[in-house]
Amino acid sequence: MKQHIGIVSVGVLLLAGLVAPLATGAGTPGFYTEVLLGGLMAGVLYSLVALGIVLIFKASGVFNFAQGAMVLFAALSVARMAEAMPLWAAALLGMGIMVLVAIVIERLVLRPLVNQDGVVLLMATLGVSYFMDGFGQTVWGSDIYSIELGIAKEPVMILEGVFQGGILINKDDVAAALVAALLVALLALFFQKTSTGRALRAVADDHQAAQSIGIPLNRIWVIVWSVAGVVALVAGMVWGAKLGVQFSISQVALKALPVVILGGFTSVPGAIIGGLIIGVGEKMAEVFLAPVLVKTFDLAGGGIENWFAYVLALLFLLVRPQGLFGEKLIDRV
Amino acid sequence: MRQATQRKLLAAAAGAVIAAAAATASAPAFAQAKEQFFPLLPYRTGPYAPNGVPFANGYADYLKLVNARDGGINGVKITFEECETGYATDRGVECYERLKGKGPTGATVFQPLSTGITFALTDKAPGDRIPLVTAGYGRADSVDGTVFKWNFPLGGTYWDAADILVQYVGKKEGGLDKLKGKKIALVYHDSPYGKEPIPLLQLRAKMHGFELMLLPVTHPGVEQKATWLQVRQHRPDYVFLWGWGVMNSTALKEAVATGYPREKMYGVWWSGAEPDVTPAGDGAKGYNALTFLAPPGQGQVHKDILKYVYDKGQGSGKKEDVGEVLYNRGLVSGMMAVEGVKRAQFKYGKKPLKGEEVRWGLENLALDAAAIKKLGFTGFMDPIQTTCVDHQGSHSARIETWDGKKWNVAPEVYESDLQIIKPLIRESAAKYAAEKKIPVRDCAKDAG
Amino acid sequence: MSDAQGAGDVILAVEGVTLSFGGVRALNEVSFDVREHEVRSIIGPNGAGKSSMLNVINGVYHPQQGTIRLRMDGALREFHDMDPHEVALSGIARTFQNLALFKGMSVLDNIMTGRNLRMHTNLLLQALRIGPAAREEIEHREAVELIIDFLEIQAYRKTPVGRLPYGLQKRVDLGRALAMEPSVLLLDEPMAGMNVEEKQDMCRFILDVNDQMGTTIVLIEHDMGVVMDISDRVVVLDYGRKIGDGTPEEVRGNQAVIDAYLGVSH
Amino acid sequence: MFYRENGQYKTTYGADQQMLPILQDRIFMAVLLLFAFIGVPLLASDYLLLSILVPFLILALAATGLNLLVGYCGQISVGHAAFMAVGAYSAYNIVLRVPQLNFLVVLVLAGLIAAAVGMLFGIPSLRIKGLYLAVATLAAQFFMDWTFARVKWFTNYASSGSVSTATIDLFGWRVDTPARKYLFLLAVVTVFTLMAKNLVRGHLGRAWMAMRDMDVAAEVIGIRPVYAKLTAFAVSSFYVGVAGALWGFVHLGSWEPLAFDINLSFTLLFMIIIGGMGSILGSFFGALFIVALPILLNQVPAMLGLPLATATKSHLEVMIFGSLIIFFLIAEPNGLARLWAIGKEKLRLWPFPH
Repeated sequence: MKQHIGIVSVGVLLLAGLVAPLATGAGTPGFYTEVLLGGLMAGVLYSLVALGIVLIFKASGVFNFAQGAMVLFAALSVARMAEAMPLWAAALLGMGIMVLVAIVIERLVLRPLVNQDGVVLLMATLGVSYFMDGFGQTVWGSDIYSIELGIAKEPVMILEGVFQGGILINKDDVAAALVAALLVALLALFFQKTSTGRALRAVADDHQAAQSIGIPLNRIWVIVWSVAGVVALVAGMVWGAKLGVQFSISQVALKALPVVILGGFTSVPGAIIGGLIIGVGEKMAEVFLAPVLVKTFDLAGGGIENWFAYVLALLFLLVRPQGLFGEKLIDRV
Repeated sequence: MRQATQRKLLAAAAGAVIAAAAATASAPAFAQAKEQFFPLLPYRTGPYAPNGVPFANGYADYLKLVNARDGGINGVKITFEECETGYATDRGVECYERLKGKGPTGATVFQPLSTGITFALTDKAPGDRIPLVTAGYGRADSVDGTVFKWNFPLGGTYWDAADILVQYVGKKEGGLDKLKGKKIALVYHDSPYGKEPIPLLQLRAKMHGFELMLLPVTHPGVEQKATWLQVRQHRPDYVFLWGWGVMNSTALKEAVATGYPREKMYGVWWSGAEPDVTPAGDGAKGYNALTFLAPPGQGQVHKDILKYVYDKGQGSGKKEDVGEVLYNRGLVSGMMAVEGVKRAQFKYGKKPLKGEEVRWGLENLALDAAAIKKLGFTGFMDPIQTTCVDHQGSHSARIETWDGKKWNVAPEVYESDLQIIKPLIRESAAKYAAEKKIPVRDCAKDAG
Repeated sequence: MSDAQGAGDVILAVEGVTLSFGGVRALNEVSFDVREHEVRSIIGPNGAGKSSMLNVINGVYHPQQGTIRLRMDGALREFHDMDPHEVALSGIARTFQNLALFKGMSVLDNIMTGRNLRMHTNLLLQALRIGPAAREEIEHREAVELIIDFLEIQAYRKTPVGRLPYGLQKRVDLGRALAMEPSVLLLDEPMAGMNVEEKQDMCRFILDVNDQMGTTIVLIEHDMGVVMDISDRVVVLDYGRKIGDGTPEEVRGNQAVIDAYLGVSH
Repeated sequence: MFYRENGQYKTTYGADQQMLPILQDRIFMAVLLLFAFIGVPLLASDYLLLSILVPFLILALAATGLNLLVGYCGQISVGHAAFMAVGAYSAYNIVLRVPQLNFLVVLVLAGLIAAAVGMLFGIPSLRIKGLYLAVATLAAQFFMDWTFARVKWFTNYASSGSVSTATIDLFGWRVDTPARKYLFLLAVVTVFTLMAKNLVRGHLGRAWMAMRDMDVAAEVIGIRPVYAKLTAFAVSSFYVGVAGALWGFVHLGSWEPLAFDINLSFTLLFMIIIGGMGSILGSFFGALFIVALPILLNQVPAMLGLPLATATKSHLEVMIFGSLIIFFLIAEPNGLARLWAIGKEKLRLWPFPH
């Protein structure tokens, strides 16, 4: 019961935060909608990174700190290879590279550390992340590279009749959202319809059961890390097309941690929804709440979106440690 | 068994590391060679690498040119060493400590290309008696040579930049008084660099009655959605961009995405190079930026560099990048350091000089149009003349506009209003002197 | 046998305890008492709820219904939703079925942790290790050395517990609990996985503790021979219910107990 | 042959509880300290003092602090640079506002403030652990970074957001030359290391390790988790806060919030992984390793006549860090400190290993 009160109060707070700007007239409905959309778009990118993390966590219990580095590595590979070949070929080749990365990580990192504590594995992936950042930049260079998806960057004005001032929509944002949706649908298909996918689900549910039906755990890890690598590739391409492929991509991915905490470590829908909540939450907070804070406390500028996600996740943790969609954790003696 | 071997290997490795650390500790004594040592603090990695690399290449190429073409500075050969800072202050300090004692006479002059590192080194340079050249960045108040004896913000500070931008948009509006009621947003890198222009802009805002919106962007600057939503919400009349590295191109992309006209965006001179606009593609068309010295393009000095350095396979970067905005700025920075040494050689003799001797040279720099022409820099910089009181030497800048392919520099030269800036500098420098308990130099007595 | 001391007053009373996880009832209205100085055993087939019972007494689990009373300062007091460390403070110690030693620490340090609840010097004094802190450390070291001598593990003092053989680890576990100088000692299968000689040693230690220190003992054990040998009274649990309670002889004759064990034992 | 403990009998528990029970170890430590206090300042160059030893000592102190929390108490933190920042800014503000205060007092006060903030962010550890705790410490990291960048009072309304400090003056002894900086730090670090060593040997240290190894069992034998975890957070943040104040005042001289960003947190974590979790000595090894590696990478290839490009070097550096982390986690989870112990063990048996 206590749990529910916590959840409800968090929900009410979030909703109140959502409605407050409208109610207080801090922005016009049109502008409000734009902020909402902006948040959703940022959220899509978080979701994509978090998705990779959840896939790996579900199958191997490893929190992959290196997902951000994988996004950067994949994006760098595609961007640099696309200079010499068509984009689709580069993307395909990129997928091959990510599978290779998965195999190497499984052989050199996961296999020797099997059955280790979660925190040890976390730190190992931190090592992987550093290695990949350095390796990627050594191989591919450290400039800003661009990935051209061939979508116009100029925004379009829509719904001018409905809202005063209309709403600006970016085609590449819409494309990003579509790609993300498509990816999730493909993953769902993969998990529901293919035998490998079903095997993966079995592992997620019960490691021993999976082993007893004869699926080698090593292979499963390779597959899962490959899938996560492909997800990273898609995230990297979407992100890279929007903001350019550059070292900093790897750092923004830190935000995926609060996202999976919010959504639950083992829930794919949780990763998506968690990402969207964080994305919307931090943009709303930055645009509507930060100016108020700045005025009240005479701060040197806003920027609360830097910590908003983490603090939100922290507060959420205190009322519901398993996340929105995660499984309840029981400590056994 | 295998594990035991592994452990042994590890132990050996650990031992080697410690031994080597001890070895590097006792730096070998250098023979008194006829060499002038230049420390370089570039950043070729990290989020700021795209901007750090061309600058570092230009700087290094100029030093190579002087050796290859002139056989050094009046016969004193230049040696140099790079130490990667990654734009991080603590790494910068470590690099400074590492390089300051190298060469027969120690480091000649430091140019960290980072305002954060400049702040840290400003405290250290006086103790080590090594000058700092911060051409176009660093502390604005360090123009005042009576307090900042060792700092040389040659050619321009952020207060000049901000002042010129306000003058420029005032002129566009038909007079500074027309700025009343207007809104100007400062989108800035949230670091000492980005914050530096704020006091001047606040002063100007009060003078002319325009509203100043402050929109900080957190390092490294890839997250700007919320910033630009605020721009869209408040629709400022102008946006001043004080970005660096990836922040600049991101800002332009976000401006495109939120439909803010690029024609109303004005960048500082660190937000107006090729890596800043090319990632934004066509979206960057119409965007303006300041350029204080060294516009893009090639002149006599570039021909020499291609001939003496690149054709011999000694170039630091790619041949086609010679002449980029930041490359040229590195070139000019290198040149001014070398000219500082040359000037000092007049006084102290044609031999390797100590940092404090070079400091005198930098304080008595006089590069007129003829001198600039002789160096092959005609069209790339304005004349510059430093004194004990004025460590800057030049207060002018131009406006350049990106046409989608290249930067076009408008011919008008703007001068910052010293009436406004000087009192600010004096006040700020005095505060610094009081905080650090530094005695103020009397320029009439203390020429050296 | 410890009849010599005679059974004292009730020191621990479990009354109507019910514990469930989700829909599963691990314990169902279990009641029994423990008298001072006796050896009280809890037996039952696997999954009967024995360890859950100890966890409830320990405060690791909080039962949905029922109370637990413990004699403190001469009177039985109910303790309600106590946390494990509070239970420990009131004089109940425990060993674990699956070794729960601190594997990163030496034998000595493991046993020293048992003294922690009696050590009170503040942080600063400890950091400086002067005066009271140093004295306290030595005082408790002396007490721990007695236990080490008693358990005959002098040779392993400074050995990390992880490197000891299983039987010795069990002794360290006992030593850690003894260091708390408890009035009631809960032993969760102290002889599981031991060979005959080791079991004999362990039996001797348990009886010596009971005899010499007067500690009341609550024992979970699978080896019926041992249980029947050393217990004063036995509680039998099956599927979370109490199905028998009495002296070893009484329990042995109880039909419900025999039925419960038929499937499991011979 | 000479490293033997034969014939060294302990007749009292006090003697047996010494920090270094073996005579040769005590002699070694005494010689080392003597050399560190007298030899090094006489022999070392300014560069060695300022660029290696000064940051090494401060980071070793910070790593020790982090090790108390992560290595001894088993609570992960990926945001410890935030507490360094708290220490640094506290010290700055205390010096600014109460200039007559002795710097040693300032140091302790700064540490105490950091400890209080550390405890605040440690509260979630009572309910959550592992990954979940990582997010709490990340929140600390980003929130504190933001606070110091935004709340103008902390930087005394400096328009640039950068603060700078005057030279430390201890009873008229100015800590300005490299040798003095080194000596001052060495003294502070020696004292704090001794105290840390005492703490982990005392009952509080055992409580921390018990929480780390088996938290339920620890509670059952009477250790209060609230007390154990929060003291670990407090002591750890205290150490790190003191280190932060020293980093700002002695090493940097002037700094901005970026000096204490998340990368520093990761660096501290790497130090204790490589050096050895749950080992004070390991913190020192780890700090030395991480301070020395980039410098070696810079100089060794050049000595061997293989000059590397600046970019390659720094990419190589992160690659080596990354691989070493993985290597140590796999091959020697107890880090360099364990290798040291094995080496000593071998020496004890030498030359007759059987």
